[in-house]
Amino acid sequence: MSVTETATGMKKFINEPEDVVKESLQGLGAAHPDLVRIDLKNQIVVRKDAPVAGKVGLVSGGGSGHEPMHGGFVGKGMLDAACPGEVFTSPVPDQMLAATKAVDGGAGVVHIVKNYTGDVMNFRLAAELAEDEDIRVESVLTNDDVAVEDSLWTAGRRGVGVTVLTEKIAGAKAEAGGSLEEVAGIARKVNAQGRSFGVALTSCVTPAAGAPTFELGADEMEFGVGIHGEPGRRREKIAPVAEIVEQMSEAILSDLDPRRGSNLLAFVNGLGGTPLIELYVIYNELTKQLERRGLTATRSLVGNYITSLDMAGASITLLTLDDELTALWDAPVQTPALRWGT
Amino acid sequence: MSVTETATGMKKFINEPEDVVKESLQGLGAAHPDLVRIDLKNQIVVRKDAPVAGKVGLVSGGGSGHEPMHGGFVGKGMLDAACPGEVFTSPVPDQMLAATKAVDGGAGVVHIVKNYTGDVMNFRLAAELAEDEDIRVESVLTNDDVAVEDSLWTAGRRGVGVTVLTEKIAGAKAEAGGSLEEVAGIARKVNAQGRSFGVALTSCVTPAAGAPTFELGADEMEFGVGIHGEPGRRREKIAPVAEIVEQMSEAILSDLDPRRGSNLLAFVNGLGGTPLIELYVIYNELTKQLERRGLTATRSLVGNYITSLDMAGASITLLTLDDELTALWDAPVQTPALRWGT
Amino acid sequence: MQGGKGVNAETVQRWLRAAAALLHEQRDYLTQLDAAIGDADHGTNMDRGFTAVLEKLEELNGTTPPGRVLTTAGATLISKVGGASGPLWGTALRRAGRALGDSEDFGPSELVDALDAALVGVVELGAAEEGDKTMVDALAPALRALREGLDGGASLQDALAAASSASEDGMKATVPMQASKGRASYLGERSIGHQDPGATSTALIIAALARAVDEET
Amino acid sequence: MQGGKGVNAETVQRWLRAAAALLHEQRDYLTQLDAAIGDADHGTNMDRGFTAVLEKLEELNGTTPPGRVLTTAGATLISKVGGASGPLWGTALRRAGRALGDSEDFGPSELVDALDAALVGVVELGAAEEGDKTMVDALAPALRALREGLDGGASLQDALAAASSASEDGMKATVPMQASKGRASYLGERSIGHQDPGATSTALIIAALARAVDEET
Ligand SMILES: Nc1ncnc2c1ncn2[C@@H]1O[C@H](COP(=O)(O)OP(=O)(O)O)[C@@H](O)[C@H]1O
Ligand SMILES: Nc1ncnc2c1ncn2[C@@H]1O[C@H](COP(=O)(O)OP(=O)(O)O)[C@@H](O)[C@H]1O
Ligand SMILES: [Mg+2]
Ligand SMILES: [Mg+2]
Ligand SMILES: [Mg+2]
Ligand SMILES: [Mg+2]
Repeated sequence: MSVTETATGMKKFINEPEDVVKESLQGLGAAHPDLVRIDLKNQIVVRKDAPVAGKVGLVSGGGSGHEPMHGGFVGKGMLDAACPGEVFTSPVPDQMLAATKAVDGGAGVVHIVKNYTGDVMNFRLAAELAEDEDIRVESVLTNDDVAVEDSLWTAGRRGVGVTVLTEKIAGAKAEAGGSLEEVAGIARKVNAQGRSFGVALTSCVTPAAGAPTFELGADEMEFGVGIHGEPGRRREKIAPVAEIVEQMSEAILSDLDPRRGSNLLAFVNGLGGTPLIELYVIYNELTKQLERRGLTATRSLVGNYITSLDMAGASITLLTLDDELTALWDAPVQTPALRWGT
Repeated sequence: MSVTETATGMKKFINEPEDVVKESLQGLGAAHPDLVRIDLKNQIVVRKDAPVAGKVGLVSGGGSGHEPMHGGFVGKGMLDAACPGEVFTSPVPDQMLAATKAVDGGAGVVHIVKNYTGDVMNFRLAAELAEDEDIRVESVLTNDDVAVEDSLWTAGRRGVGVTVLTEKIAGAKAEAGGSLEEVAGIARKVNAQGRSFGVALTSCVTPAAGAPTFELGADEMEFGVGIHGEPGRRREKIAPVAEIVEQMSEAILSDLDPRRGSNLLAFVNGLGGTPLIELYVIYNELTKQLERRGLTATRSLVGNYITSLDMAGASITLLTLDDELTALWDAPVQTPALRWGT
Repeated sequence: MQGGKGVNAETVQRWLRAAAALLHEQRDYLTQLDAAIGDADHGTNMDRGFTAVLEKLEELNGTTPPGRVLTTAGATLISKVGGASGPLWGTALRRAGRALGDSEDFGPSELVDALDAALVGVVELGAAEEGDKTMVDALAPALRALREGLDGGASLQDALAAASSASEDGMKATVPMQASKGRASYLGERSIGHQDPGATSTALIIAALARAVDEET
Repeated sequence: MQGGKGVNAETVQRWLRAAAALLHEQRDYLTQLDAAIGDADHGTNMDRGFTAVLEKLEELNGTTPPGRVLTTAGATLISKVGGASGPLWGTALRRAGRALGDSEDFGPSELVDALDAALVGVVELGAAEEGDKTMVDALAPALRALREGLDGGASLQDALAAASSASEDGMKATVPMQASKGRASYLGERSIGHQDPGATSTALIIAALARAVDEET
């Protein structure tokens, strides 16, 4: 079925919905041949010079629709490979195994897994397959979304914004020669010290469905939304951004509970359809909230890094920093989506 | 009036519509204190260490709503200052004069002006004021949008995507010690060798109006749209991206007419509401179009760099490269939105 | 053994084909159910998986024993589907196939053992219990009904018909439940009032099994 | 001089206040017109500018001569509005003010010279001619009608009333025109059938002038 036939609510630059992921990967590879290579058969993105002998390999993956995560984070100083699944559907063990083999430099491979039932199950099967081939694998789960209670009665908190920070910081640790245990350790530390919260102003539209995943009134927002259009904590009337950011900060900080005077990395993330001008307005409000609590954002990241297709919305992630994390954050990174240093 | 009162069709993270620009600037300054400083009174963004003695200053500006352009391009290797006007309204001469004085290191200042009546008039008045204060000013006009015929019967072609490339390349030339004439010269060369074309799938919504600037049917696209929601050449049914990109490439290349074998910089730009996964699908189609014509994209830029608020849409800019332009493109740049090298 | 002749590779292939057809037919419906409490991809996932299974079946020659057919189908789902349903249904079919071993054909009691192994595999991987609002709520009742029917002396056809309606009841019973596993659990109380997509596709697959065996006679 | 007493700072301030009030009132209408063939900000621009002008007027003491009031207003528009209309109307008022010089009050012929200087300034900056579908299409006819009226012996009030309706006619006449200046020109033929926002705000400003002088008597 072509776009013209499914156009209603389908304002997308695509050919066949089922080809979006592969065609987008080809575009990524064509645009950044200096950084990554694409293995189309296995549907994985691999760092140009992988495997790096003696370096711990870093692999992540998940459903597509969150670009630039994860494929845009492959490169020196971050991921060695990414496994993109279909849109909003976790990848399959075969992809993860192929990626793991492609990046194993002999020092073992860390899997960074966002806490979703599907991702967890598929990465678990993949890790078993990899170990059958004598590759040491350490799996690290990210679960930073405080919109979901972490209780016996749920699948546990979702992995969202902190995943980006984990991949950058663990990637720097691996680049610096960290061991499998050290790289996995720093990744778990980042996850433990980071929390996120998201708000949606509109639903996303998946290429397969061609219609909004959920309906929101013209004056409504979804408070605590997930990155797959999963509805959130509750629906509320849109409020001035000052109020929204106060509620988001409250939800995050009451759970993270950093001591006064802490240095933080403040990450204001766009969900895909919200322009940068608004993300900086959010950042401005966030700095006021932090000040009020005697906290300082000594590092920042503002932009669309972990998205939900075309959803208008934003998430805030706060990470408590120490000298080690700050140094690893500042370390050089050369990927399609994050680039600094050399 | 608060967002809750004006919410219909107003899915934005803002407080008062009239405060968006200033609050966003404050956020930009708070997030990137290492790169820029904000002069709120004059509403300008200035490179942290400006003025750089002996270096030609580079100033640009225009209406807001195109973020990261221009404020996100201020920093080492690109702009020395940016003058953001109200949303979609060119800034005023006072801002431009203040910016010009703030960055003049004694070698003169280049104004990069997008060809819109308002921008041209205000920059012209500003240049006169600056010259009254004995600052040498060279104005460079960008007018790369082939969707508009450049005839006596129009205000001339609009300045769009090539502006980003001009600011990067002229910025590198200035950083390398180029003279006022040399920096203006290279900027004019980039504009002369670059062409763009844009397509919108949805209208943008300005904070002031709170409603779509134009109405598009569920299966319609605006072909040849401007970055202010100005309607384009014509309205068409949405087609598969392969067809859309073929038409866009045709419009650009028939005008630019590069000789076979040319190296190009291929810039696929999102207008704000279109996710990266689609921009890479567009890039993939674009490489096919270039191949067919014996052209090679030796450099690329893919992302949201010159936007139209929350508009879903994309533009393609093609720049014919030579060794000088390629080297200047590759030169280090340290700005909030473009960063590489050191 | 009582109640009609045994089940063979033929039957199993018919089952998988019937399941694939039903899932393809209900694809958009399943995706809509998933949109309400998940991420709007369950129909696409199951349809993609079983379409791949059909292709795989073509490659198998008639002599492949039924157990092999099922393990192959399970492996295919694991490599093609992703998401939660891929590993879950993939494991279910693989375990069922392994339980059947290499025998040419088998009877009702082996079928019970196979479905039991499937359920055990799903629970091992997903740790869901009945009442959690998952596919388990449609699979477990089906197995119970099948076992009870056969113990009560019903024919395999009749027992499977009972299993199929038990599975449908289990599916419907997920509506008032609050999800405590999978994506839907993020919704907390807001998951109440919606039918679980995985339970729905499971009921379709059990219905396909009943139909496939019924066509034997 | 014939036709009622002269115009003074009082009158000019009343003019600017009346213009500000009309533009504020019509703000959304002007923005809608601009949405159709421009970028949906003309109302906001003019309203922002004239609101700033009002604030500036407060700072002026009664003794400021009318010419000064206008140059100040023009400078304020240039620093506050931006866009195309800022420099254009800013230049118009500055030129008009300069033409009046420092005289305490002035008569009809000086007013004609002032408006003529304003038009010349707009054309110098924007290079638009009548028929280009711009503010010039509302300003030029107004000036012609004023001149003709006075030459024909009409009172300043009556001549200004004629100027105002000529300006409105000019505004309406922009509807069938194809724009060849400003943003609307990008639309080519698609600009036909829409009324030019700048011509509309200009007609309002001329109407405000007529009203301000009329209130004299
Ligand atoms: N832990 C679990 N145990 C059993 N079944 C589960 C579990 N988690 C989810 N499911 C089933 O999977 C279905 C969702 O499958 P699908 O939408 O294809 O995967 P995803 O949730 O990854 O998008 C749910 O409706 C539920 O029946
Ligand atoms: N070259 C020009 N000469 C005279 N008037 C012009 C010219 N260009 C534009 N205008 C006027 O300016 C109006 C638009 O003003 P405005 O919307 O405030 O600025 P912008 O077009 O920069 O958004 C147009 O309706 C037209 O009347
Ligand atoms: Mg999914
Ligand atoms: Mg404007
Ligand atoms: Mg799902
Ligand atoms: Mg306008």
